Parts: sequence; structure tokens; C-alpha cells
Amino acid sequence: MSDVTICIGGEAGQGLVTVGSLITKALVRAGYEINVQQDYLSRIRGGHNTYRLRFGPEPVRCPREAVDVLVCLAKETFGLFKERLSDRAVVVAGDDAAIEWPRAFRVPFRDLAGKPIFENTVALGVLASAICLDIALLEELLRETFGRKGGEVVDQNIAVLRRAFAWKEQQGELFACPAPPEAGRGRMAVSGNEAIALGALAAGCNFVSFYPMTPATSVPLTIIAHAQKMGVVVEQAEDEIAAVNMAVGASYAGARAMTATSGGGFALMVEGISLAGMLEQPLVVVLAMRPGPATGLPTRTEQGDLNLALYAGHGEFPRAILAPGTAGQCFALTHRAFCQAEQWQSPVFVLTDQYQADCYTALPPFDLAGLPTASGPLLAPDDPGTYERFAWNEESGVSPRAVPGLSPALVVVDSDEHTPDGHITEDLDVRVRMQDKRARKLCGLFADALPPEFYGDETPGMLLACWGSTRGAAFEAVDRLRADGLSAAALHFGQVYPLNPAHFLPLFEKAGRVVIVEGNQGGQFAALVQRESGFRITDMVLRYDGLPFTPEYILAGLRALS
Amino acid sequence: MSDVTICIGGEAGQGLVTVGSLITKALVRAGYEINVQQDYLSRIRGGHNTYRLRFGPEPVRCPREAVDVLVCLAKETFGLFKERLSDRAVVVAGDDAAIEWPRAFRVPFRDLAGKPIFENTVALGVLASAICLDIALLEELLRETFGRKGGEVVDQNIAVLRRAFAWKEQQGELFACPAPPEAGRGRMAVSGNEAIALGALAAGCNFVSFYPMTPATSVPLTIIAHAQKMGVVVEQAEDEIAAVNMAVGASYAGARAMTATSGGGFALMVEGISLAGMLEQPLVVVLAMRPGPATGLPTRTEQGDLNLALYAGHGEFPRAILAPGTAGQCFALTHRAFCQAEQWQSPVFVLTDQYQADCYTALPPFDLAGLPTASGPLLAPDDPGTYERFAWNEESGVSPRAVPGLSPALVVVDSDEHTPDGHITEDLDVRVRMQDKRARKLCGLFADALPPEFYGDETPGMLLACWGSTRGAAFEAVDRLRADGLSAAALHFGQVYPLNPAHFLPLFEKAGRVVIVEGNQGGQFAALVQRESGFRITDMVLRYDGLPFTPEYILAGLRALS
Amino acid sequence: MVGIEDYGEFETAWCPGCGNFSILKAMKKALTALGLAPHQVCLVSGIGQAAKAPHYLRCNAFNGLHGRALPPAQAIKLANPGLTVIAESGDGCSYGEGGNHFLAALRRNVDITLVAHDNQIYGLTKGQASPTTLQGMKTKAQPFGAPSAPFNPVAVAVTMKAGFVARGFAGEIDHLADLIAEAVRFPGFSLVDVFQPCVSFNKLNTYAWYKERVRKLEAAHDPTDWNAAMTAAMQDGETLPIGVIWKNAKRKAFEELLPTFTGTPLAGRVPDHAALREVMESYV
Amino acid sequence: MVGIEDYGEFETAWCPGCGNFSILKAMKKALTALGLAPHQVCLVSGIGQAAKAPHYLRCNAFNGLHGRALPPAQAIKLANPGLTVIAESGDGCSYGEGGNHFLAALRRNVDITLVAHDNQIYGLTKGQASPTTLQGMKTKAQPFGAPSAPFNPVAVAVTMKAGFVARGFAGEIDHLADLIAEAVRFPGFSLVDVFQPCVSFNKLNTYAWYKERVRKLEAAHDPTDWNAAMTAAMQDGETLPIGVIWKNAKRKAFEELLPTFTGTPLAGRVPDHAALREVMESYV
Ligand SMILES: Cc1ncc(C[n+]2csc(CCOP(=O)(O)OP(=O)(O)O)c2C)c(N)n1
Ligand SMILES: Cc1ncc(C[n+]2csc(CCOP(=O)(O)OP(=O)(O)O)c2C)c(N)n1
Ligand code: SF4
Ligand code: SF4
Ligand SMILES: [Mg+2]
Ligand SMILES: [Mg+2]
Repeated sequence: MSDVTICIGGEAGQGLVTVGSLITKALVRAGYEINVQQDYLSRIRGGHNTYRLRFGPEPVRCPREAVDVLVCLAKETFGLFKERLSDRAVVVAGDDAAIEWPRAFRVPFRDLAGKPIFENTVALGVLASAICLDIALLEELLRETFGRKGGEVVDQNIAVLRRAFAWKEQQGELFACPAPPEAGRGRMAVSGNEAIALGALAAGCNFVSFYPMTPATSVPLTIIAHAQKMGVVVEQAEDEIAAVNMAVGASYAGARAMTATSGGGFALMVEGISLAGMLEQPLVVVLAMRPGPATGLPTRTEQGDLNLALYAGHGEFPRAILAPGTAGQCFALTHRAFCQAEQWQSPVFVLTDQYQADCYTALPPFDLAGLPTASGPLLAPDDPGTYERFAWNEESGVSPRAVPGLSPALVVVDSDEHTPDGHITEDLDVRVRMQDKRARKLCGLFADALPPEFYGDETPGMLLACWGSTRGAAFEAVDRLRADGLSAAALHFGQVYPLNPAHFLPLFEKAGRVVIVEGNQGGQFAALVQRESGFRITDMVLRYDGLPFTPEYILAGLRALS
Repeated sequence: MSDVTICIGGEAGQGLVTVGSLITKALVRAGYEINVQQDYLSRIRGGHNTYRLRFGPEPVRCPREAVDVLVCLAKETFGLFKERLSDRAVVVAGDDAAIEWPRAFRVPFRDLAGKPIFENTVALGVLASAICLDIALLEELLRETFGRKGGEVVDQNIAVLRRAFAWKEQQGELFACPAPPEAGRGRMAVSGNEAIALGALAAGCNFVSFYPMTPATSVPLTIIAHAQKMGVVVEQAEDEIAAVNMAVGASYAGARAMTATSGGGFALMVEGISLAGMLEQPLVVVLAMRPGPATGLPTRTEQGDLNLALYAGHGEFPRAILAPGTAGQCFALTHRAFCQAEQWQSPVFVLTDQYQADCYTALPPFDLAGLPTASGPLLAPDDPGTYERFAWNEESGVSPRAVPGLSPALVVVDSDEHTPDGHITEDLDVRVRMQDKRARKLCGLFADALPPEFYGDETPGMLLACWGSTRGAAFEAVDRLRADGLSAAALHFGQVYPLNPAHFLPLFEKAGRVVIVEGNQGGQFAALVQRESGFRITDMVLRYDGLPFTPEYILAGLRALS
Repeated sequence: MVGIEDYGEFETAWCPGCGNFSILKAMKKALTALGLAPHQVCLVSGIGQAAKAPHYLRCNAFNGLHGRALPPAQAIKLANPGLTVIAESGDGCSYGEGGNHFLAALRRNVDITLVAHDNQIYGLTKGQASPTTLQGMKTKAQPFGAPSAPFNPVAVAVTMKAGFVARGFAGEIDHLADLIAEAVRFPGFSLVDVFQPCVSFNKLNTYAWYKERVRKLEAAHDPTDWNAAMTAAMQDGETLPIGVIWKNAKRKAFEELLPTFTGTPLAGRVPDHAALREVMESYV
Repeated sequence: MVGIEDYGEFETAWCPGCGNFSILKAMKKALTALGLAPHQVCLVSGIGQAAKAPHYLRCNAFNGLHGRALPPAQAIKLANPGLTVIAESGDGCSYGEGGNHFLAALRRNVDITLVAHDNQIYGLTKGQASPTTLQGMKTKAQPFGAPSAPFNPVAVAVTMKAGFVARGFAGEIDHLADLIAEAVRFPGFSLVDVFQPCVSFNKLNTYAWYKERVRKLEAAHDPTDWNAAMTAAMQDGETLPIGVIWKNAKRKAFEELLPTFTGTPLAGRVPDHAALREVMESYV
């Protein structure tokens, strides 16, 4: 294999994310492709966390199970991962660590660091040398990172880095480094959540209300970091109920509004989502999934909230659910979510999960010029005196959306059933007509539904259908099956609702066997496919232990099926 | 037809519910079968409300469209209902009302009443005579109702009643009264919500936390009325989130706990329901549906929240959903909900709706002797020192449930993933095992699932499948189809989840045509059937105008299908 | 010139004699006195009898969910600072279901006004105890008397040194109109809690009951004196002061503390792709 | 005799140096002083770093949802009055997400105790502003400074004439243990707000910062004197009093006002079918 998986293990608070991010950035600048898997505990210090980084000159789409370079910052690290070490693996550990492995660098951390706070820099230097990374890239990054803390901090860090690098060089090569990449500089290292935030900004998102909840928080935090430059009003609300109701209110007033949360917080937004449906307000909700029920495993990953997203909200109203499978899709589909929300005046969800939220990828800056422009509200209705927010529309169901205060048109919206002018009614004929008007928008969302992405043999013996963050592992599983001479393909759904059976039923019917691969216990997407298309799903590979899919996991699951 | 439909129309606050209830009670005491449909506006005074009462010597299962006796307490009443009057209909109205109808009693309300507050009593007297009801029954009821206000009030009312009755008698018979019934006294007049409350009390419900919301409120109000006698702690919470979290807490402490709400309130409980799933706490939630989205039509009926009940809660955990179709089933299935909740340590929902909540029926007092006893928590574990709340159980998934404080056993529960002793864990193997343990309980709930109730021809040309409150109208539609010489049957699901396809698939396959009849726009139950059984539903009769099904509506819907 | 007739006359779903009518009248008077045209005003409400108020005058209106008037009201103001935003809802809505938003709004101090129709009862759901129902009052849902102590929104708001805190009475329309106008003018969060007789369900706190107890604050009352304000706010029982109880002119409105807030509407802004390109550079 | 060792010693997920350790110690001391065996105690928490506390001592524990410690805590007490019920959670949990339940609990006065670990920050989610974060403090989520005024739980509780209101400091373990014991003994709702340094995320309100400001209330302070209590509660800035601030012995606990409350556990009761038959008669 041409790619390498580094695993850095250590206690929370020990700075392994710092080491990991610096190496990540350096690899991206060196032109490598990367994939990051962060496993952390729900605590601030102590415990055992890992930062896993897979890189190589060719695209790497997902994590894999085997580890090639294990960096042990904690005592437990080696024990936890020794079974996973590949044949060619090297281990980096302290010189006092009790490890048994033929190819190990036993680093005199204390001596090289001088002071304890520099031990991470030592690890960085040793690791950089072990994977044949140019030390200049790291020096540059240290300068950027610690520059604000003053020259002395930078100098000390660089001195330690050089010392560690030099120490490692003396030990010689124990590891066959991958070929240097061709790609040049200029690419970003972005996480899934950062890409979502950038996608929102690209669509003109200018109002974000949220309540902190892992793994969603980094979406608003990313926007906050650029809020002033981009002109975004961001407010941390008192709870998720306030967050969603604020977003609906802002949307009514003409803002391009978003909120982001995770399972439990989303559960609290369910009533507000129904409100958005009734008021026909554009609303984008990022739902970053983690294992439930209840608090569950708050820092791990799962795809267990699809059903909740599908049916959140009492009563019936249209919605769309997008489920990106790469950082690039996180950007593009979030942008699309805003466009669809505005066009169909409906809530649109972006479903992601902890793995994808925290997964870094190397990507060129997103192409903004090629993006469609999201339509906006009507700033000046032609005849404001007769304006009606919910004017009948027998075709699309969409009424021109004016905003309050910008013209003499009065904009009235009501959570009760209402007449076209937005005022409360108990006329039951109007009720049926209004409910039909709202429902009609689902036809539009259906017509706009994105087809799934096909990958692999055209008439596959085995077709892996997946959605959201499972894409990478499923695609690589297909590569491996095909490498073994099997006929295989994958179908990735970047939109999970509405589903157009015409997009996938022919492919399903052509395939020898259809296997749904998804990160939950119940096979929620499988049930949805069955409901929407009548296609009976009999085979599934499911995962709900809090970890992301890997190709190895999928292949083992497929073996267990037959 | 041997039955009669009375419709009393008037403004909110005019006392038409009082007139309606007294006539209802009198008819029940006279031995008639009854069915009540209450349509009211979301306001306290004014507007036009109706109280519709169908009665006859034979069982009447549902409302019908035609009106035989129209009592106009408001000016609009006649205009609103004249199209619905049957050929034999009579109208009762004020002598100043502009109505055109051959058989009308034009009542000199003012003269007969003396004082305006007695006008309702006049209506009562005239109505009683018009339908050939024994005046003694009404005198008795007036005595019971106003007894507390003192003898004078009673006497005055009775005097007015007699005056009105006598006046009407003088007008002669304009209406052919139905045959007097055989059934004797001793039956109750109970609404669906009252039956739910009585079912809860029969099961030993002793803790209710709620937040007022139409049409659920009368469940807790009924329990409050008997709380002291029955030893129930009832608390009106600050919001629905508190209500559900209180119920879960009380359940943990060993109470038999319930909460009741409607769509928007239920939406707010979604996180708490997931908590009940994770803590494996028995919890009964009454969800009384009304039309959404959002506030929708707060005092009308719909079956639009099935999907939300099915998927409420983030993450995955077992649940059961019962959907009574008669007041008797409201009692029995609520009792069963408590038994199932306790047995499977899971949330169980009772799905009803505004029509059924407010619908009165005549029933003998519920048979308590025949009820199974709901099991209770473990009060004294054998070995309290080693007690573990979530002890592994590889069969049913159910662990013995001790309660805190009643023995030295410590009872620890956690919304995070936990080890068998209830303490927080991030061990991913434990996670999978615990999630599997919880999921296993769904097998038990599945095995316990109630089969649907079959009614009609054994191999029907047309099979109407329905759930919840739609039972009566569907059954009567079958009667009418069969009376027209068609082969027809109905299948009523009193439990909508889990569904056992073995219970219905053979019946579906035998039927010429399967039509789902349900009170929503989306065909939610149809989709569920399709998902759970693979049976493709192509025909549906749906209603979402806020009114309950009638046989006429269903028959018209069936005609439109073909 | 704006006249009261610009705000229209509508049929309502309220009971004859209800205090809501007077509050509606006071609201229209206040808006007229403020010289605001209907489209410059946005009324935001929850669900309840009071919450229907925005349907009964011509203006922009957001009639949201029960208990959730304040979050959208604040967001609307932030999204379009040019609008005069008034949240109007019942006591149950504002202090019961919406209690957490009330606290947050007091802390946040966004320049909006909350007019709470405080009938000390849940009207629309037919008479259960609300957070302001007096302890011991019997209702169908509290047949043994409301067991909790009543919430005093005015006292809590003063304690939290909110922007502007006033109490009015539906029986004093002109006084109330003045209070609402002053509250709207105040640059920060303003609370106007209004005693509102509910003739259908609250048989304790009737017009007569309020009339006997309500006293306009003396001219000498200094609403910037916190101790005086707290003393007035804590009065219950036989004397219930109405008027401007507290004013915190020293507090900055939320908007002033938000550097991303430009004071211009968010609607119609074009995404700044040039700036976003610079942002993306920081990830390289 | 109960000894502190009965409450056990456990590994925690807290950061070294965190104020939570001291609060845990004080809690164990208080329970021991109260002579309660572990199975007589039920700790109820939400989600956060503080909310993990019930896992770190032997007792009955209900670790519920973020912000939702108080509703189950009150229900548990009503369902089994024999239990000593203590809700323990963070400032975000108790006054942020759970703000509405805090107000309701103050009004309800069920005989439970709330020990709020008040580190003036959201710890577990890595350092966003909490309701008690001082205005202007910068965090990752509030890079321009927290824009809202801080919530003063003690002052609001005193304003609402809650049962028992105290403030402690994690740096004063014995004093805190006494406060908790006294709060538990008080027959009604008791609040113990505890200043708790968060060494990882709150770099403003540090041990040193608190030490400089915290002052034990004078012996002369009369917690039954509302004016004195309010004065103490409103102190912020340079002096932050700790101790029993307010005590309302005149208020009846909720349980006493609930006629359906018998004082015996609800668990194991057999449905009274004879009574229910009588109830059904009333529908005939
Ligand atoms: C989430 C939710 N819970 C409950 C209700 C039912 N509900 C409607 S209005 C109301 C109380 C109204 O009381 P208040 O706010 O005081 O207004 P009033 O009718 O007295 O003016 C309630 C509980 C609802 N609509 N939504
Ligand atoms: C409904 C919900 N929203 C958000 C979260 C995420 N969350 C967990 S702990 C926490 C804040 C904790 O702050 P605090 O209560 O002050 O406790 P601390 O960690 O500071 O002790 C948040 C927002 C959650 N678990 N559930
Ligand atoms: S119920 Fe009460 S508050 Fe509502 S309109 Fe009638 S009198 Fe007014
Ligand atoms: S993050 Fe703060 S509150 Fe949490 S354990 Fe660490 S120091 Fe304590
Ligand atoms: Mg009210
Ligand atoms: Mg905190």
C-alpha cells in the first residue's frame, strides 16, 4: 500500500491534537492526501484519546484499521494498539516505556525537551523525521502557530524540534516512507465541520443561533471565527429551543439562518422545526450525529438519527435531508441546503456525524465562482398593499416571500392554520387547501433530489449502498473487492430525502446483491429505501460501536453475511 | 335507520356542552347507545361550536354526516347545517330565527326561560320532548348537577324544564322517535380521555406530570378529580420537558408514571423519551393528536403524529404504540400500556386524537376483576450488595428493576452509555452489548404485539385497514358496503407498533383490494405497513380537514378511488 | 402622520369584557403616539388568548409557538434593527413555558419590548394555574389550590437589573399606552407586565380586585434608584404599584456589544466571496 | 454509624486541580455528618463535568439529561419522600439549559437540595460562556467578550423568597460541607451555589480570583432578614459573600400543600380497585 497510517495516542489535554494538527498541516503542504480520524473521550484531561492520520500521494478516502506509525504519548497507547500494528510498523515511545516491538524509536523525551512543555515538540520532530517530512515545513508551522506568543517561544520550539529531528536522524531509517507526492501547495486542510461552515458562508449565511453540543459546536465556532469579516450575527442561545426559534425568527426577518446541533439538542428542536414547516421559512439545520439514545457516547460517531430527522416535527410538512460524504460535499451540500431551503421555503437538514465533523482532508480552496446563487426574499413586492405571505400557488406551492419592515407590505405568519394573508383561521376548507399548498412543495424538492453517486462495476455482483460519511469506506471496500477480482460497486446517497426511486431502483435491480452499509443498529436507511421504493433489503452491514466504518470492517461484515 | 343524530350548534360559552352532556347522560340512562362528536373553536366565547350526538337502541360506533335534529342556539347554526339535514329532520330554533324548514319548532325562548340564564334549560326541555325522552331523567340530572348550588337553583331549572317540555308537547310530534332501547341503567357515559384516565388508575398509575394542552388535558384533569381518593400525585409542570423528565424520575423511584400531551408538547418531550429508552424506565405517554404542523388547528382532530411517535427520540431503543379505537379500548389499552411499559421497561405510547378524546360512549363500568396485574419493580433484591440495575440478560434483555431507597441496593442509572452497574462508560464493547441488550426487548414487545381486529367478510373484495379512532367509521362503512351487497371487511389496528406482519399479511393477501383509511395527509400508517411487511399499499382514503371520519366520507373516498 | 385608524379594527376571538381589549387599545395608542407606521412594527407572540393580539391590528406579525415569543423577537430585531419589535404574550407563555427565554432576554438586553398580558391564569386552555396565579387559588387542575408560590416577573427583572421594567393595568388604558410607548423608546430590553382581568377563568383577580389594589407610582419614585425599584417591585398583597418601576440607562443594549452587528438589515445581503476567499486562505 | 469511607473513592474524569474534587469531598463529608447511609441518598444530575459527580461516590444516582436535573429530582422526592434527594450539576445545566426548571423549583419548594457547581463556564463542551460568565469575558465562542449580563442565581432565589439559599466556595471544604448539610436539613427547596474554579477553561475566575473576593458572612448576618439577604446576594465585584444567605422558614414545603401526598413511597402500591369502582359509579 502506498499510504501510511499514523496513530498518536495520549491523554486528553496532553496536546496530541496539537501534534496531530501540525503534522496534518505539514503533510498537506508537502502535497499529500490525508484522512484524519479523531477518537476522544468525553472529558477534558486524562483518559486515552487518539489522533489517527492516514496519508499518501494518492487520495485516501477513509481511515483503515492497521497502524504503520504508532506514537505513544501515554503508557496505555502501545497496549491498546499493538494488535493493530502492520508488518512494517514503527513505534515512537519514551525511552522508559515497556514496549516490545522490533522497530521502535525510544525517545529520551526529557533530555530532548529540556522542559516538559516541549515534549510534544520532541514527538513532532521525531515523527516528522520518521515519515521523511521536510523539517522546514514544521518550522514554518511552528512560527505561524506560536508567532503570536512571541519570538522566544517560537525559537525555543524550533530548537527543540531540530534537536529531536536530529536525534531521530541518527537512529537511522526503520520505516519505508511513501513516495513524495506530486501535488503542490495551496491546498487547505479542512475538517468536515469547517467545510460546512464555509459552505454556509458561501451561501450567504448571516445568522447563526446555536447551543454548544459536541460534535456540532465546531460549525458555529468556525463561523464565529470569521463572523466579523463575513458579517454574520452569531448568538449562543440559552437552549436549543431558543436556538431554533431564533433561527426561524431571523429567517422571517430576511436573514439567511442556520442552527447546528446534535441528537439531544435536535430532539429539543423538533417543535421549532414544525414551526418552520408551518411558517414556510427557509431554515438550515446541521445535525451532527453521535451515538444515542440520550447522552449515549457524546464524543463518538454514529448515523442513528436519520429517522428522527425524517420525522422531526409534529404534523406533516415538506423537508429535505442532505448527507455529505466528503469535506467537499460538506461544503457543496451545505451551500445547496441554503439554496433549497430558500427555494422551497422549507427546513433542510445537513446530516453529518462526529467522524466526518472532525475528519481533516486536503482540498484546494472551494470554487466560489461556479456556485449557483441562492435566491433571496422579495425585498420590494410590486403591490405591497395587497401582499399576502401565503398567496395561493396551485403549481409549486411556493408564495413570494416578502420580509417585514423593508417595504410597506405587511408580512404576517402564524403557527396556527392561516388564510393566505397569514392570519389565523379555523375554516376547514382553507385548512385543506393550505396543507395541500405546503405539501406541493415536496414535489419540487423531489424533482430537485440529487441522484446518488455510483462507483465501480457497471453491473456489479455486489452493490454497497451507503449514505453520509460512510462513502469513503464503502468506496475503498469496492476497490478492495475489485482488486480481489470480484465485481462490485457502491452507491452513495448524498441526499437521503426525498428519495427518487428512479435514481436507484434500476441500479439495485441490476446488481447481484444489494447490501446497505450504515452506521446504526436498526438499518434506518434500509427501511427508508424499502418504504420509498418497495425494494426489499435483506442484507446490511451495520456499525454502532461509536467508531467510523473502515474498509476492513465492511469486508468483514460482508464475509459474515454470506 | 334506527338511530338519530342530534346536532346542537351555538357560540362557545353559550352552554351547549352543558345541554349536550345532560341529554347524553339522560339517553345513556334511558338505555340508548350513543356517540358524541364535539367540534369547537380555539376560543372561550363566541364563534360557532357544535355538539353532535348520535343515539339509538343499537350500537352506534361513529358520527355520521346527516343531522336529524338540529338545535340552533346561534344564528349561524341553521345556515351551517341545512345542507346536512336528513329527510325526516326537525329543527329547534328561536321564534325569531329566520329558518326555512317544514318541520321546525320555533321556541319562544325568552318567555319560557324567564331569565336568559335559563334558555339552555328551555332548549333541553324542548329537545327532550322532541326525541321522546322521559322528562324524569332530566329532572334527576338537573338535581344532581345543580344540587350543590342549592335547592332554589334546582327548583327554578326544573320549573323551566317542565314549562319547555310542556310547550313542546303542545306542538305535537314532528319527529318519529327511535324505538326505546332494552338496555337498562347502570352504564357510564365516558369520553375517550376519561376512559384513558380510568385505565391508568386501574393499572395503578400513581404519578402524573403534565402541561396543559388540548385535547390531552382532560386525561390529567380526570385523574386530578379522583387523585385524592386514588392516591395519585399529579403535578402541572412548568413545561412539557419538565413533565416528561419528572415522569421518568418518578418511574425510577418506583412510581407508576404517566404524562399526557399533544403534538407540540410531545415534540418537546422527544429528548426525554430517548432518556426513558436509555434508562430503561417504564413510561406511559398519552399522545392526543390534533392537526399540525405547529399550532395548526388546536381543537380539531387528526392522526398526523404517528410518524413522530414512531421515531421520537434520538438514537435507537424499543417502544410500543397502542391506538385504541373505542372508549373501551381506551381503557383496556391504557391499562395494557402500563403492563407493557413495566414488563419491557420501555416507553409505551397511547395514541388518541381530539375526536376520540371528546367522544362520549355508553359503557358498563369497566371489569376490573378480569384485568391482569401489571408487574411492579423489585422492592427487595435478594443480594442488594451486588445489585446491578442493568445486569446482562442475554434472553429478554430485561434486568430486574430495583428502586432507590427501599433496600440497601444502590440503583444507578445514566443517560450516557453505561456498564451493568449503571455507571458511565466509554468502553465500546460494552456499548455494543448494552445496545444489543436494549434492542432485545423489542423482540419481547413484538411477541406481545396485539393482532388487529377483523370485521366483515372472510375473503373480502375490499379490506379497509385502519387504526386508532377510525375504527368505528370504517366498521360502519363495511356494514354499508355489505348492505349494498358488496364483499367487504375492515381490519383495525389497536397496536400500530411493533407490527407483526404475520397478523395481517395473510388477510391483506386474501383481500381483493386493500385500502388504508387514516386521518392524515401523508398515509403514515400505509408507509409503515409497507416498510414492515413489504406489502405495497396503493389505495388510501385520507382525511385531514380537522374532522373525524364518517362512513359517508369513507364511502365517498372509496368511490373516488375506483 | 400616523393615526390610530391606520392600525385598523378587527373582530377578535376574545370574551366580552376581557382585559385584552384594553391592552389592544393601549397598544394601538402607543404605536400611534410613537408615530410608527404599521409596516415599521413587528409584533411577535406565542400561543394563548393574549398571543392572538397581533392578529387584531395591522402590522407585521409573527405568531409563533407557545412560550417562544422572545427568541424570534430578539432574532428579528438583530436581523432588522430598523423594525420596532414588540413581543406580546400571556403570563403562561412568557413566564411558564417561556421562562428560560425570559431570563435570557433580561440578561441579553436586545432592544425589544415584552408586553405580557398577565391574567394570572392559563386562559386559552380553560383555566389552569399559571406561574403568576396566587398560591392557594383553586382551579380545575389545582382543586386543592395552586401549590407553588407565584412568580413575580417585575421583581426578578429588577433583581437582574434589566433595561426597563414597568407594570401596567388593563383598567388604565392611557397610563398603559404611555408605559408601552416609553418601553419601546428605551434602548434595550423592556418589560411591561400588565394586569389583565380574565372574566372567564380568573374569579379571584377580577377588575374589582385589581382596582382595589393598583396604585400608580408616586411622581417621586425614581426608577433609576435600584432600592426604590426593588421595594416597589416586591410589593404584593394589598398594594400593587403600576408605572415605570426600574430603568437601567447605564446598561448597553446587546446590539452595541456585538461587533458583527452593523445596524443594517441582513435581508438581501450578497455573500462576500472576496472575503471568503481570504478566509479560505487561512486554512492553507 | 456511617463513615466517610462508606461513600467510597473512585477514579474521576476531572482535570487535576479542578474545584470539583473539593465539592465532592464536601459532599461526602456532609452526607457523613448527616448520618445518611448511601442507599438513603439519591443524587440527581444533568450533563456536564459537574454532572459526573454522582458517579464518584456510592449512592443511588440518576444521571439524566443536560439541564434536566431538577424535574426528576423533585419527582423522585415526591415518589419516595424517605429519600434524601440532592440535585448536583453545573451552572450551564442548572441556570442555562435548565433555567425554567430552576424558576419552577424555587416556586415549588419541594424538599430537595440543589448543589450547583458554578465554574462560570461550560466545562465539558470546552469553554463557552455560561449564564454566570462575567460580561465581557472572552472565550472561543465569545471572542468579543460574553455579551450578556451574568445571572445571579442567589439574588433571584432570594427575590423569589425561596426556601434556603446559600453560596459556598470549593476552596472552603469544611464550610461548604456545613452548608450542604444545613441545606439538606432544611425542609424545602435549598440552593447551594458553589464557586468552583475550572482550571482548564476559566482563566478569569481562578482560585486566586475567588480567594481574593470570597468572604464568609459575618455571624451577625440574619438569613431570615430579607433585606439583609438581598444586600448580601446582590454583592458582586470585589466582595462575594459565602454562607447561608437566606432562609425562609415560614414557607411550607410543597409536599405539605399536596393533599394527595401521603409521605409513603409510591413504589409497590397496589391499585385500589374498590375505590376505582366507586369512581366509576360517578360516571353512571
Ligand atoms: C408546547 C405547547 N404546550 C401547550 C400548549 C397549550 N397551550 C396553549 S395556550 C396555553 C396557555 C395560555 O396561557 P397564557 O400564556 O397565560 O395565555 P392566556 O390564554 O391566558 O392569554 C397553553 C398551555 C401549546 N399550544 N403548546
Ligand atoms: C440537550 C443538550 N444540549 C447540549 C449538550 C452539550 N453539553 C454537555 S455539557 C454542556 C455544558 C456543561 O456546562 P455546565 O453545566 O456548566 O457543566 P460543567 O461542564 O461546566 O461542569 C453542554 C452544553 C447536551 N449534552 N445536551
Ligand atoms: S378566557 Fe379570559 S383571557 Fe381569554 S379572552 Fe376570555 S376573558 Fe380574556
Ligand atoms: S474542564 Fe474545568 S470544570 Fe471540567 S474537570 Fe476540567 S477543570 Fe474541572
Ligand atoms: Mg394567561
Ligand atoms: Mg460550568
